[in-house]
Amino acid sequence: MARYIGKRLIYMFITLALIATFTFFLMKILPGSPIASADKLSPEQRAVVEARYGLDQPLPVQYFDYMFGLLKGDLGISINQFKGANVTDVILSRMGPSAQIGFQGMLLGTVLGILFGMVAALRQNTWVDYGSTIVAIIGISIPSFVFASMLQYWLGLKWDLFPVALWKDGFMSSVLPSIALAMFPLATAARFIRTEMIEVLGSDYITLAKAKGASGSEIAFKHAFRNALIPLITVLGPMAVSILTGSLVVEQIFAIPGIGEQFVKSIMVNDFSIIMGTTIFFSVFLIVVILIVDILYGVIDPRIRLSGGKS
Amino acid sequence: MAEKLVEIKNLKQHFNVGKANEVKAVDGISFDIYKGETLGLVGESGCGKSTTGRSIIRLYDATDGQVLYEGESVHGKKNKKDLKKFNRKMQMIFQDPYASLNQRMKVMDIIAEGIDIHGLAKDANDRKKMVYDLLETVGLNKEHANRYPHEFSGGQRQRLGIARALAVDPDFIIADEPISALDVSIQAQVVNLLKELQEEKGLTYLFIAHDLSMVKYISDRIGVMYFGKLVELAPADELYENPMHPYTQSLLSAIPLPDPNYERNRTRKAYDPAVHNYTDADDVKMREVSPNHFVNCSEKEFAELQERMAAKK
Amino acid sequence: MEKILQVKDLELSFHTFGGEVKAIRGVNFDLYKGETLAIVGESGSGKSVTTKSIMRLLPEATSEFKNGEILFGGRDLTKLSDKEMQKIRGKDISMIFQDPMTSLNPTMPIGRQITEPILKHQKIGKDEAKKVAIDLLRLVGMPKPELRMKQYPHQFSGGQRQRIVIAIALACNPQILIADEPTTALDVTIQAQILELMKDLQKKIDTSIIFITHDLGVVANVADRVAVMYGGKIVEIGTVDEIFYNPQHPYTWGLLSSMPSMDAEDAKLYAIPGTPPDLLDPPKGDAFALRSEYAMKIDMEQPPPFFKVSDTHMAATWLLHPEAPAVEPPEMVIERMKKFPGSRYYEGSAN
Amino acid sequence: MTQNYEKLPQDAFTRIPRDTQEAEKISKPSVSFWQDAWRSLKKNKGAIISLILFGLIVLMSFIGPMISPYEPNDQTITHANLPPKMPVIENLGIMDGVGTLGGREVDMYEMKNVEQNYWFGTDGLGRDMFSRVWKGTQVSLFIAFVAAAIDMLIGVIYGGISGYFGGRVDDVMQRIVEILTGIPNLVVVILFILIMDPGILAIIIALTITGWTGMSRVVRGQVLKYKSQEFVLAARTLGASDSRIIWKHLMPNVLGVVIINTMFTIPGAIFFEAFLSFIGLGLQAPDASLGTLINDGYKLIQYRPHILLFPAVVLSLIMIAFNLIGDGLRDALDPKMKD
Amino acid sequence: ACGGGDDTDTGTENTETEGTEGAEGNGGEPDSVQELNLIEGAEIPSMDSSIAEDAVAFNILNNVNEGLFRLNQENIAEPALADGEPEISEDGLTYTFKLRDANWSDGTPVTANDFVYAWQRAIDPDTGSPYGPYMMAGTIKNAKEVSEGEMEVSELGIKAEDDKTLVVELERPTPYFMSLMAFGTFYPLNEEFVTEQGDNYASNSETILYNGPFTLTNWDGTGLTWTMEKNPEYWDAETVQLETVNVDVVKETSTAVNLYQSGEKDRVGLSGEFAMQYAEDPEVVRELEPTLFYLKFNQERNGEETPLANENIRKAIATGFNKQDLVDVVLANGSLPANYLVPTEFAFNEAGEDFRDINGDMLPFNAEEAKTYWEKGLEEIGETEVTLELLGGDSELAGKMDAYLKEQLETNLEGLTVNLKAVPFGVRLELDEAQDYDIQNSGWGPDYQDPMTFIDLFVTGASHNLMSYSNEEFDNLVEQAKGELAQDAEGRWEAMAQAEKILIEEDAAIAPIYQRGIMSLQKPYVNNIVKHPFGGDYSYKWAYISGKE
Ligand SMILES: Nc1ncnc2c1ncn2[C@@H]1O[C@H](COP(=O)(O)OP(=O)(O)OP(=O)(O)O)[C@@H](O)[C@H]1O
Ligand SMILES: Nc1ncnc2c1ncn2[C@@H]1O[C@H](COP(=O)(O)OP(=O)(O)OP(=O)(O)O)[C@@H](O)[C@H]1O
Ligand SMILES: [Mg+2]
Ligand SMILES: [Mg+2]
Repeated sequence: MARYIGKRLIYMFITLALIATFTFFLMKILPGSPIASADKLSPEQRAVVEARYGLDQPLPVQYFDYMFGLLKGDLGISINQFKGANVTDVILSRMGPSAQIGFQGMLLGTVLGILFGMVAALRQNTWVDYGSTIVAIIGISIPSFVFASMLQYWLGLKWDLFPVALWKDGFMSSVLPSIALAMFPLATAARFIRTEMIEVLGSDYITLAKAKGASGSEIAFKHAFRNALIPLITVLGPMAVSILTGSLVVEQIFAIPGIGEQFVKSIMVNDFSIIMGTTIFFSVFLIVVILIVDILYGVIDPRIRLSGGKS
Repeated sequence: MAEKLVEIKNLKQHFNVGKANEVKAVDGISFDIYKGETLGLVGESGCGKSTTGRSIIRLYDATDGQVLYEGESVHGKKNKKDLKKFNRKMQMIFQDPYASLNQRMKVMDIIAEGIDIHGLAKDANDRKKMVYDLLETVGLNKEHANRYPHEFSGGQRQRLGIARALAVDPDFIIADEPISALDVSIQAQVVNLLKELQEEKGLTYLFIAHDLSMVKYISDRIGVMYFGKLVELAPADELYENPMHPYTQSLLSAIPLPDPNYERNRTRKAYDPAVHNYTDADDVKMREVSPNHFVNCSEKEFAELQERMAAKK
Repeated sequence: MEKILQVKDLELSFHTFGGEVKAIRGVNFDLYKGETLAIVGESGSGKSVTTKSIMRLLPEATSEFKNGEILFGGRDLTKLSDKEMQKIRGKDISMIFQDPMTSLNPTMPIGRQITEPILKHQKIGKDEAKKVAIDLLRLVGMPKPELRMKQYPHQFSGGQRQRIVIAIALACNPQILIADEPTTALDVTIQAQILELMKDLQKKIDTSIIFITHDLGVVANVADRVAVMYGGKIVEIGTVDEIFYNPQHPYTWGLLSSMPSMDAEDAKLYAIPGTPPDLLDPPKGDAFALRSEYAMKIDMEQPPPFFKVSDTHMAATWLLHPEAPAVEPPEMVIERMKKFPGSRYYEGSAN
Repeated sequence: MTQNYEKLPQDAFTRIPRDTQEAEKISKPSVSFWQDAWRSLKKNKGAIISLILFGLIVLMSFIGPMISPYEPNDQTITHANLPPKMPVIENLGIMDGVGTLGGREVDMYEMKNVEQNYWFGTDGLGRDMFSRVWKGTQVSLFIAFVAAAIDMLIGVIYGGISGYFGGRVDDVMQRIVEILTGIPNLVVVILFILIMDPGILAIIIALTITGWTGMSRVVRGQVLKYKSQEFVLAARTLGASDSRIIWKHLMPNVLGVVIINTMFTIPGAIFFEAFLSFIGLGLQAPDASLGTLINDGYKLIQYRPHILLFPAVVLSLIMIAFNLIGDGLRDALDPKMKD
Repeated sequence: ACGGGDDTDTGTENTETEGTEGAEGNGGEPDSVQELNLIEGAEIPSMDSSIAEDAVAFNILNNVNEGLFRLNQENIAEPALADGEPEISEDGLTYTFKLRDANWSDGTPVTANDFVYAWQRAIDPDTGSPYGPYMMAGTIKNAKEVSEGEMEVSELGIKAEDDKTLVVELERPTPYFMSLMAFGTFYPLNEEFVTEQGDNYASNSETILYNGPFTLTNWDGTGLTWTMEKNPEYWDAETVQLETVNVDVVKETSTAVNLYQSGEKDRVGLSGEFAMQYAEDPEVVRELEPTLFYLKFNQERNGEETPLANENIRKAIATGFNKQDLVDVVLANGSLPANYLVPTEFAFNEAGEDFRDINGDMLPFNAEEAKTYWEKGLEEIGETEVTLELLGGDSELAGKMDAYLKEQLETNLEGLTVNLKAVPFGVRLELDEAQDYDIQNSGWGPDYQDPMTFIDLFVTGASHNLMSYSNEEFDNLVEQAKGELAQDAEGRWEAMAQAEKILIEEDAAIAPIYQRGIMSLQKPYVNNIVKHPFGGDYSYKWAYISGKE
């Protein structure tokens, strides 16, 4: 186990290095200057400012500087989104709210989604099934910004159940954004679980469980559920990351100081170091999540042995 | 004795070599297959029968050892033409009649595949005719050519597999448990067909199965495998009458026969590899105990077996 | 002998996209206490459906009881509620499936899988149930059962898994044990072990067993009585000797002749030609007629009733009608009949 | 059972010869795998309704802009922000041209002296929403289809090669995919849109650039599964070349999941385009897509809900349709669902 | 203040706005709770006055710090830290300021050296300040040379004669110099504090010293929220009535509006659709900004003349779209159709007359005339059809506006095809610089309170010209206004008006579209928020709450 994780960590570093390289050069072909008032400055003035951030160096030098800094855990400093701020600090300061609503959203979404999916599978081809399918599909059919706006307007403004926006009232502030974020995992989980449950419910060991006299709910929860979970786990990992990055819409609408909306802003204003830093942060997150997912596989399904490694 | 068609020399097939999960599926077996005979290969599940068959026909690259077909080595680097030559002479029938037919292809195309690959048909009409003939040969009719595999019953599907193998007019057919997945009542159809074809075309078979009664019925000689090794090889009747290796004896004793009276009295013999008490010094190999009857044994066992043989006589 | 289960005029259909599959078209049989009834017949003849309908394990959405009743302990199982059925399953009637690889839950330790029916049906605690499970494992010949309780199915070999399935089925000492091709996936040596095991256990707890298989060798080994199914019906039923040594139905003849016997010489095997009937549109008369070389005109028109051969032996074929012409069974069958007192060809009586 | 033999006609017991041909007959009509799939798909009500619905939407996306008297990009600035008004339906009290202005309900058509009817109303520039919605549908579907097609192409080829050749090739190719998935695709997409000239092409390429990895995984999995199946081995023993095996044997079998996967990538692409509109990287004005229309509309949700309503409904219908068709296909193409 | 150059969406830049009308409020008695809740459209990138280059930062700087001068409620620069008007030398090149007694928020006095330090820091190339060189070069003596590293910072034209006397030397006479002193870049910095903090300076609200009406609190450097609290150390603290100003960054206008309606916020800027929606609302306040949007006509692309090199083609386009409809329907936010370069209500002479009044409207919309120009132009260039690319911002409003322009131009000018190209700001800059566009929808906000901030954009070779426009007469007029006429207010005024006329009416070098207006919702109990045409957008110094309770 430890060896396996060690091996995975080495892979992770290689992957990260490649991602960092890729993003770095992508950044360099990105048009525009990171200096906000670039249009006002004469070329000489601009050169002076760029030199200040090391942007006048030849590309290879910049690259190795960056990678070397990365090794030391230094993500550089922000050029214009938060002038001079340490990128690591920026990301850390924005992490909390994103993580909170992301986690709550995922939790709510997956739990409800699993329930929906199970009910649908157990009542296959009945109105319950169709109903939950439709709900699930509608969940992914309405763009999140529309959905979030509607939540804000009705639950926030009209019914005054939760704060309209802003990150001020602790948990209460996180409710609406979490609900908005939950829709996607809900729909995904519901659909995955449904398909998988139907498959699992048709398998021999379920028939055997029935033959033992197990009741419907025992079959669903004790026998089928765990086996139906594996494919879901696979998508859950990347989904967690997409929730985090994807929450930019929700963060923007609910004016939450999260990493997603900060990231988009940094792209819009060409803040190289922040874009790079956030990308690397997301990648680390993704890779770690995938690692966790792989470990979870083994936990959920004893047949999948870690040392065997699965692709 | 007839001439040798296939010679298998110290064939080894290991999987995942060098890894923790290395499997020595076939671990050094040697035997010959004579022209026109049926050699049966039996043994418990997972003992390496299929792997042997697949290595012979080059579906796997052998880890070690040689397979000679009419004196020519099958393995090793080959140009396309040579490969095709072997492909025409050697064919295989697979265990699972469902999985061995491509669900998305029509029977016509499945059977004609070999014809297409080797360019055996002059034109489309010729191709069609060849397929119809093949269908008839295996007891189906030409209407079936336009159908898809899932429309056939298991026995019919297996016959399609046979027709496909016959399409390239092979001399040697490896039948890997061609009847295990079939119903008893259908098994006979297939076995009869195989026998008929052998008589008609002078085919040579390597017939893999674990159903000993069927193997005995169809084979001239039978090899018994245990854990990647051949443990006994003898003419079919001889093997049944005089099983010498304890594993063969155990295997034979385990076969239930459709005869209640016999069954009531049958006693089973268990096999424990420990009975051999082999030591590193023992030179365990195939030895010819009586004419054409080979047993995997040590020098000491060999002596005992010969004594027993003599006593019997 | 006490009848523990009676299946009467059972008819059952599946509703599929293709139409109504008449999988069972009138099945009658009784099961006696302590006996082993083997059901043989080719693939798709309705063996599994028959037994699954006893357990009510068929998909409710697509299957439908058309007619008949299944009496167990005076109750008609076809009419019970799900709750009541759950109490019977695993306790009074339990089942072993064909494939040991797939009939165990891969993500549950086998210990829990065995204790599940015990906890469900018997009023005992977890620890005690564990003890029972360990005993069961020991009973089915599993070495070191205590250690293996926590292991998962993939850590066992095929034969061991099938033993575990048997242990589950036996957990509550059922009155009826249904074994649906319990050894088909195993090789002969392991098959032999399992069969011996089942017989031993039957002696110990006096269960009635319904044993499904294609393999006549296995039937000869385990069965007291045999039912032969074809096309959704039982076509012949009798004691094991009657079926093996005095078969009456041409399908049974076909089955028996297509088995090569160990000592038969290289004659051509008898093969039943053709394919089984399409149950979407079953033939009007005798379902086997198309494939039978003994077919008569009536076979095309009217399904044959059961004709009594002896008190324990019945067969559904027009050949047994007094007016039917006498036919010569295949040679191999004649060979068998020669051994059976009371059969036409019995040689013992001749001398 | 009583042994009570009824009297049967004399000739009832005449022997009839066995007809082996007849015995081998297959009574089912000959249907190809796809016909069979189609048959079971036809039984799936949801999928069929969806298919029809989707057909209608495609149809409307082409004829919609034509049957409307207005061009999608024509502005009649004096007719800006009119609510929907459709003859006949207006009598039901909906789509009757009444909108709120400063909190009062007024007939906007009367107020602005508009004679014509705008079935779906107009937007802020006085453009006809009806033709814009359908034009936008066309554009969205186009983007989605092209993205899905490219996706399919790359994904299938990549996954196919990786799975088929296996070993080191597979190892390397899978690591590449891993890295690609390691980069959050939002980053890649946004960067590509920024680098390229904006427009449909940029969006399609951006959608494709990482989109295919999912498909390639699915295809690889399938190829891995099928390549050791006996029918492939059979072809190999017949001397079939790699390309023959790939094209004749593997691809047709993989196609099912490819189609199913596409059914889900198409709505995904439409959605992503909508999302790009939200962050301002969507389509170039004045072209509209469902995404840009929804994005324009959601801000006016309290004021001119119709601007959001129609494109959102069409989008939802497309999403629902594709999902249900995808589900239906999955069932129909699943061999386990067969008899 | 800084460029309205990027895009036209008010969502991010100047969310809150306020006109002089709004400042009047209901004029009742102030409430006991003086708390104002506001919304900002973007984060604070930096609170370091030397580094700042964006609207948000300058707006806050204007409220928490103070320079020599400050724009008053009438938007006239009046002495702030300066103790009265400075002494100006005969040649208009040397200003001597006396400082009043004022303290930093930590109690230390503000000295002349604080100015010297701040200015030197802003121009020092090591600081990397974009705005320092931009504001000082060409104005403060030696600024350009210092910024390019050719001279020592000490040679910059600023000296502290003593703690309370500051002498500034200029490069050339600058009539609007006083208003510059209200700009953030020229604010003082406490040297001791700044050096002590080092890199940490201004990284959050604790690491800054304040000398303005308010102090900043609760700002963590990257967050979306901050507070301004009344600064007791402020020299004019008694004027300040507000105790607290709570600010949150909300980027979505719909969210902002919802927050306003829920009562959490007192003021919210309305962009496009929302402006339309609330046009009739009694709580709406409108005002005009001195930000102008116009079409830039590129006369030479990739070394080749474009059709836009033809004057008639340019005129045709300039007169070929209906600006009134545009502002009424498309923008609907109180913007004005612009037929001029220098915005209205921006620059006034000593008599208080608007610069705008001199030239009035030039080249207004006229479809007929446009058609005539167009035909003439086509004939001159010998084409019947012309395809032009219109480069615009990627914001929604920009997209909508460009779509409108396309439709208008294509309808009114037969044979014209306009292709829209919407790109993000960064890309647009690059294309602009490479002169790789035909027409560009562009905007400009003033950097100081003088028509020149608009006019000198278009002299030959100016860094903002980038469209190959060149007119000697125009260049000469600008030169005169900056040089010989610098101290002749009237003559200078005339020259600039003349230049504007040449640029717009004679040459149609650019086509003005509109002058941005801003609409906001503001609760009736909010009074006296002052909107400025440049520098910080707002002053809360005079604002108060009345009638909320
Ligand atoms: N490709 C492979 N990689 C790794 N191990 C393999 C592979 N193919 C076969 N084996 C292993 O080799 C051994 C022999 O397998 P093989 O299929 O030859 O057995 P068999 O005798 O044909 O059994 P059966 O009767 O079940 O078909 C088994 O343990 C099997 O798990
Ligand atoms: N769930 C189902 N839906 C539709 N048809 C079914 C279903 N289950 C079984 N059938 C059909 O019922 C018939 C009898 O099937 P059954 O499984 O009982 O056969 P069997 O005798 O057990 O065969 P085998 O030996 O292959 O197990 C077959 O034609 C089968 O296709
Ligand atoms: Mg095998
Ligand atoms: Mg069965």
